Amino acid sequence: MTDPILTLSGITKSFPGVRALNGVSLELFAGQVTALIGENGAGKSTLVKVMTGIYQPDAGDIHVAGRQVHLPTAHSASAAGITAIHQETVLFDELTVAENIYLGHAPINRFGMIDWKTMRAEAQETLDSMAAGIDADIKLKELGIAKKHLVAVARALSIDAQIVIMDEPTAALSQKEIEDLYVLIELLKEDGKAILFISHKFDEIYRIADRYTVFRDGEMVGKGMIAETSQSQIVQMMVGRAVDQIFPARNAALGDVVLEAKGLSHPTEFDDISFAVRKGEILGFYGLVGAGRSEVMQAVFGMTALSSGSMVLDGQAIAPKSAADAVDAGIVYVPEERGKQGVITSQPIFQNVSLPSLKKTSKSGFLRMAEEFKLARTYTERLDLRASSLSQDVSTLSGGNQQKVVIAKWLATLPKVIILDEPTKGIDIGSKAAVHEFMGELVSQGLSVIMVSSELPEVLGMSDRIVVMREGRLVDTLDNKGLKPETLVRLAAGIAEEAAA
Amino acid sequence: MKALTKHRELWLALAIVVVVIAVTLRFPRFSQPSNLLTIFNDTSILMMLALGQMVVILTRSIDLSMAANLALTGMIVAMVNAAFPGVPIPVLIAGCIVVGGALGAFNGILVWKLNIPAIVVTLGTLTIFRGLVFVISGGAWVNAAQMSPDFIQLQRGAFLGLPILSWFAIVVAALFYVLMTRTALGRSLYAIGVNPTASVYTGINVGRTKFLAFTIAGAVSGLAGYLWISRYVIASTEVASGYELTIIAACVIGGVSIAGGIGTVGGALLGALFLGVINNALPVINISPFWQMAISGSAILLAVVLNARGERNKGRVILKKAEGV
Amino acid sequence: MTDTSLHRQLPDRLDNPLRSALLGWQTLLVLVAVVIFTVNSFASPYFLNAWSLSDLTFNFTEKALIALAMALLIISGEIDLSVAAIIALASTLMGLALQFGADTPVLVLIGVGTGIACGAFNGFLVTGLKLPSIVVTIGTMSLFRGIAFIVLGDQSFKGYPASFSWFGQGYVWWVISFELVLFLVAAVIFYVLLHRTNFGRRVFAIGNNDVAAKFSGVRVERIKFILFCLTGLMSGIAAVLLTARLGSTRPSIAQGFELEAITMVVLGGVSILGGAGSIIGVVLAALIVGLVTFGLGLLNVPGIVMTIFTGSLLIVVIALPILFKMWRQRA
Amino acid sequence: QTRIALVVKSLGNGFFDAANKGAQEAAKELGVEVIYTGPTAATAEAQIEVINSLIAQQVDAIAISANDPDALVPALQKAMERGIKVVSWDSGVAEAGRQVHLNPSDVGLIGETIIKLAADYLPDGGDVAILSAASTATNQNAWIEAAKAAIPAKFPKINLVSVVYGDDDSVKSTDEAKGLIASYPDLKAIIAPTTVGVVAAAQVVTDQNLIGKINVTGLALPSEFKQFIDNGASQAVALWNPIDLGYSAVYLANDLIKGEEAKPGAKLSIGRVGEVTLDDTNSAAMAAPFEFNKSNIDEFSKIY
Ligand SMILES: Nc1ncnc2c1ncn2[C@@H]1O[C@H](COP(=O)(O)OP(=O)(O)OP(=O)(O)O)[C@@H](O)[C@H]1O
Ligand SMILES: Nc1ncnc2c1ncn2[C@@H]1O[C@H](COP(=O)(O)OP(=O)(O)OP(=O)(O)O)[C@@H](O)[C@H]1O
Ligand SMILES: [Mg+2]
Ligand SMILES: [Mg+2]
Repeated sequence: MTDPILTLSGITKSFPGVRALNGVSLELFAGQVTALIGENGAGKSTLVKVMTGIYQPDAGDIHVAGRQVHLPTAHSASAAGITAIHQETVLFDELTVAENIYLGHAPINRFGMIDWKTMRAEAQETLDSMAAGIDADIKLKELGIAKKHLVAVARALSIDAQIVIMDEPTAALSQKEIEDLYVLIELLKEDGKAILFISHKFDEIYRIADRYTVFRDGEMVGKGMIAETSQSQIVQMMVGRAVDQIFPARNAALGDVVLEAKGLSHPTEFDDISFAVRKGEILGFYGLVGAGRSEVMQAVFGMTALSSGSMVLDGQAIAPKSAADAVDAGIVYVPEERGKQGVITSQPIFQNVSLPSLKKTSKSGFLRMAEEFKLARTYTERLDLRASSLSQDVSTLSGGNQQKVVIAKWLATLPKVIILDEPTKGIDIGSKAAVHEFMGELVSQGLSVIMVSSELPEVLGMSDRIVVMREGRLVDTLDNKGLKPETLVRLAAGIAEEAAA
Repeated sequence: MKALTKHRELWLALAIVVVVIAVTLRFPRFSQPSNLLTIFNDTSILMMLALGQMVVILTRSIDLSMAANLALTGMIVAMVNAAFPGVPIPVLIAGCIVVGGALGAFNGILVWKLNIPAIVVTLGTLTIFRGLVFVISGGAWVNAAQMSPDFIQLQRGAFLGLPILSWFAIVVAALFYVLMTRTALGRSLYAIGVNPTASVYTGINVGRTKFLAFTIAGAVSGLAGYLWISRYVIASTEVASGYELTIIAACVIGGVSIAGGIGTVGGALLGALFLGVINNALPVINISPFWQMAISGSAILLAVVLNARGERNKGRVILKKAEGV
Repeated sequence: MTDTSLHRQLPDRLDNPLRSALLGWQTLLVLVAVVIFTVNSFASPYFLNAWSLSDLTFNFTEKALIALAMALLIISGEIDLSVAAIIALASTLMGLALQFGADTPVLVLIGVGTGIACGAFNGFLVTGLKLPSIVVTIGTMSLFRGIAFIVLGDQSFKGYPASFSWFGQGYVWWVISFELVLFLVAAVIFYVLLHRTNFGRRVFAIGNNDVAAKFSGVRVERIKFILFCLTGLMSGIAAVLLTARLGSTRPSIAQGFELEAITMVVLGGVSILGGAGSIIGVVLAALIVGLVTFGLGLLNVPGIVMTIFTGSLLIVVIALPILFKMWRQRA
Repeated sequence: QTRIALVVKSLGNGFFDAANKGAQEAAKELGVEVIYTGPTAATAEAQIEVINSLIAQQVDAIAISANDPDALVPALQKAMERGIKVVSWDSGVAEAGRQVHLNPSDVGLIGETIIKLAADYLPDGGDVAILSAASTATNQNAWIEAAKAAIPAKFPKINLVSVVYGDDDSVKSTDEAKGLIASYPDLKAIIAPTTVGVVAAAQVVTDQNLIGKINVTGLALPSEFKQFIDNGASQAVALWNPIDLGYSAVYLANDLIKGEEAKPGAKLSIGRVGEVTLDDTNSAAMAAPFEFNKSNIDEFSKIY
């Protein structure tokens, strides 16, 4: 067997409050695809950032082709022959597609000036070779999310690297685009490149990967050849216990319809979305990332203006024009982008919790800190928040605990409907179970929960009914009784039943 | 609306033409080539400064100290010229660029290494630089009689029918055009304004690039220092006082987004030219000069409103029918 | 199932709030103020004199009044560069009213009303049209002062009644001027508003993260609009005081006040990026600026040289903690 | 020791530096201390801060050239209340804000002189325009009024087409001068009764190759203006002697400190310059403006 072209050993990386990577190792081989597998928050993306010079590891060595390298900057990583398609699209809206592909390594003419003509031509060539159907001359902001991902792929290809990392490259792509990507990956393999492929989709992994490495909670827990390992073995490694025990059993006692939405539409993001949620019900929203579920929820929450559609809450028509209106009406929203939209970092926990409830804790507009602390303590302790004090800055909390602060904030407003957008994204397994258990508690107390999730087990394990969305449209609403995961995946990805069968 | 955003420069140019025509209707001499060239020449310094400011604004920063830098460099060069009339003018100009660049680099270092917001840094250096003008000159003015004839005359000479001052603007504009469109540095300036995080992923050193932007703005201010002093033949503490905001106004009118990442050389030039035309037109058509300030204020507001309309985020565009690609 | 008594009791806070306040910015400012005061007392025999100290306050009260409101605005993540122009316009309109025979209460009403109206205009452009405040207020800065120039042309208004002049020249008791009393009262009001009310708490939230604040049900636009009006109001009040103190109006009045007010705010420890700051800091910074300029004035140091001190003070005071932290990290 | 503050519109101005020369000369003669001070920017607010610090220093007298006739009144009244004598000179303060005002020259005489400077070189008459300082500048406005009054009777061929304001700012003055030239093709002379404006106008005429076509004249400092007499952009300009002005202002202030009473008709000594008589607004005129042309500019440009 050949030697690995890239070897990582003993890599450790900590963030305040989290050890994201703990002495992990990884090997990549020329002409082979290695899948990196692990739950959300296992440390996969962090490792990618270490390999591409964005983060500096606290400890550990990186060897490329047998030689030790240091990667202090993103530049040094490309110089060492490593390139990556990152999980978040890190591109430039205001620049053209061609430039997005070549920024930082643009072709240069005799005078040391950027050679736009060559750049455009080569960019177009790369895009065409991927059958992307994108004009290299337009500005990136004119593309949709899927096409932006293709541009990111093209950028990685334009760097003539020996090691190509793909962090969930297919998450936002349609089936057709995914097929094209597979072809590309085959070509790269033939070229002798080493590929690191990160994905949560097992069908994909089994289709294109040669090897695998599994991470759990920042540690390397297993590796081997895909052909020699069964899916259930890998899942066992990933989760560390049997999967089907995670979700709390609950006997649903559904009441009347609390919130009913009819024909919600938006000019560019979603169209004709109708659903209803009952007292004591968990309504799941499933779809591929980018299906527009978050946009719909933000419209229900008053953050996005609707072009048409109506909503009825407890028999009364509502039309929230702002989040404040929605909160007053009794609808609250736990956003997906926790850092940006959920918590106010650099403010203490208690102030985060009391913010929407200030009217209750204050006296004729004047703050009463004692009341705020009381309110914050009541709800954070119910959620078993782990912190040193209520005055701790939320930015120093771990992701799961930040999520708890956001949920506590909303529970304190005594809402009727709580919308949870990817509630367990980036949360460790322990907290995840706690959040799930807590959701069960919420509905048993008579709340209605809408849960947006891209994780199949979570959707299937928690929901009473499931709404499936694809490309901004509602595909179907299903009762969660004996639903097969494949059914949901097909609906979400738009694969016809008979074609797959 | 879409066309407007695509061809922002075109529309601005059109606005300038409309103003010129309107003035010409009341006062035919206004649009004579000689007068138009005069306006261009009068606006040359502002154009150069606007370009320097644009580079900084592109990186999501702002330089409030440009006018003070200009005054300080101008005073230094005037005093050197008065004391040593023998020093050749090109040497003086090179000196101005170096001194101005060094002052700009000082801003840049504070922004880069200490991570102090640009507006705070330059608010501080604005007062420091201007105070230094007074300190080094002891408050005395350097007047025409103390300056050497070459010092005064250089920019007034003509080449191909254009005053040398205009040529300075043209050359600087050309250099900026090349910098912004043809060099890695220029593209990095845009990139870190559009998306600083993505820039890090792309291997751009954000802090260092900002530092260079401030240095460039400083160098331009230094050059403008010499040109200003030799144009108005007086160097005093109050030179170009308050001008920093005019420079920013020119950029804003020219479509440079204060949020960074958007702006072109052509836009900045036209923004400056627009202010120049207004300033020249008002006295000519006998509108009381007291109207001038309100008019340029309204122009700035109009420009931001129009630019913002164009920049308005289209959202993510999930629906296929709306994607439009 | 879950017994609440099993939960760990979260303490309100770990450290003593008094201790953290003592280590904060305000202590640094108090120290600076004391040093300057001491130096001044030794440097000039005329400094320690009730009337001198009273005159000193006139150097900063008007700007400091604006700085109080500006502090809230900057904490919320916005800025207003048009405050000096608002003074010019308010003063001009007061002068105009005077020509039509308005008496003192009407004059004050017009000055304050103009301020609020200008602030509301800024607020509308920023929150209603979603424009960046720095650009909007650079524009309105020219617009407001421009209107003052159009109205006033080449005249100046004068002949304000004595009852009006009292606002800028009168003393409430002994050497305590009306301007100083007004400033102290305003400082207390702004302190309570920012640090002791729901409104202030929301201002901080907006400044730290206006998206998250909006997602938390804070009416971000409305609060920012109010803050612009408040800044306009304080500029209107400053216009009344300044006009009364000068006893006349010219369109070029109050030139450069905006940068001085912002300097006080930033020197007072308010983060220009929003989200942090205190009124006590701003009051101390105003005092420091006043002490520096007056102290140097007593030594007949030209005003422009004083600005070197304030400019350096601004950078040094902000850079010091950063340098200290870097140095500690290295060690 | 007696201390007299000489407060000027703004520091760094050659004219005021010359006045300070005279003031120091008077200080030596009288055995007093003269504090030379002023703001950097020529604004009333800045001057008030200077006045406040002088009040705190308990100087004996303030001799001030004002940036604004009205805005300084309250501050100067406060000074007078604290027993400080106040004299205004060059650019005056409203009567309530000072005890004596010293005009550099007689208003009527200056108004007539600036028109005469233009008319002398326009035997056939023609269009002239005035480029003034700030629109609020008291002295300039008074001279312009006097000039207008003098034209019909004494210079019937002169046609004053426009008065514009350059605010004593080089850039604004330059723009205004250009505006005049563009608007009035037949313009024969620009009269700038301000030292900043006159330089700007002469520079514009030089730059636009209009030497010989447009004559720039007005009030100018010889040292700053010499080159424009030399190159022909201007035939002649005039000015009073700022050295004498500063000298006289200090003398007047000292007279008041000594106990002389400022009332209409009072005769006060101004040292070697002579003696002035106060009119019914307690103002006095120092001397007639002095004309500089090719024959004497060299000599005077070395002095101030
Ligand atoms: N910049 C950061 N600051 C603090 N914590 C971080 C940071 N980046 C990542 N983490 C934490 O490190 C852990 C690993 O995150 P990482 O993004 O590597 O997970 P992942 O395996 O890529 O998950 P996913 O499948 O959801 O993409 C998580 O707990 C995350 O919250
Ligand atoms: N057009 C886009 N440009 C850049 N990033 C995008 C775009 N669309 C989505 N993203 C990012 O991709 C990630 C996943 O998208 P997100 O989950 O928000 O999609 P969505 O429309 O809410 O769909 P869903 O919630 O159904 O997955 C997010 O981090 C989001 O910021
Ligand atoms: Mg990841
Ligand atoms: Mg989502």
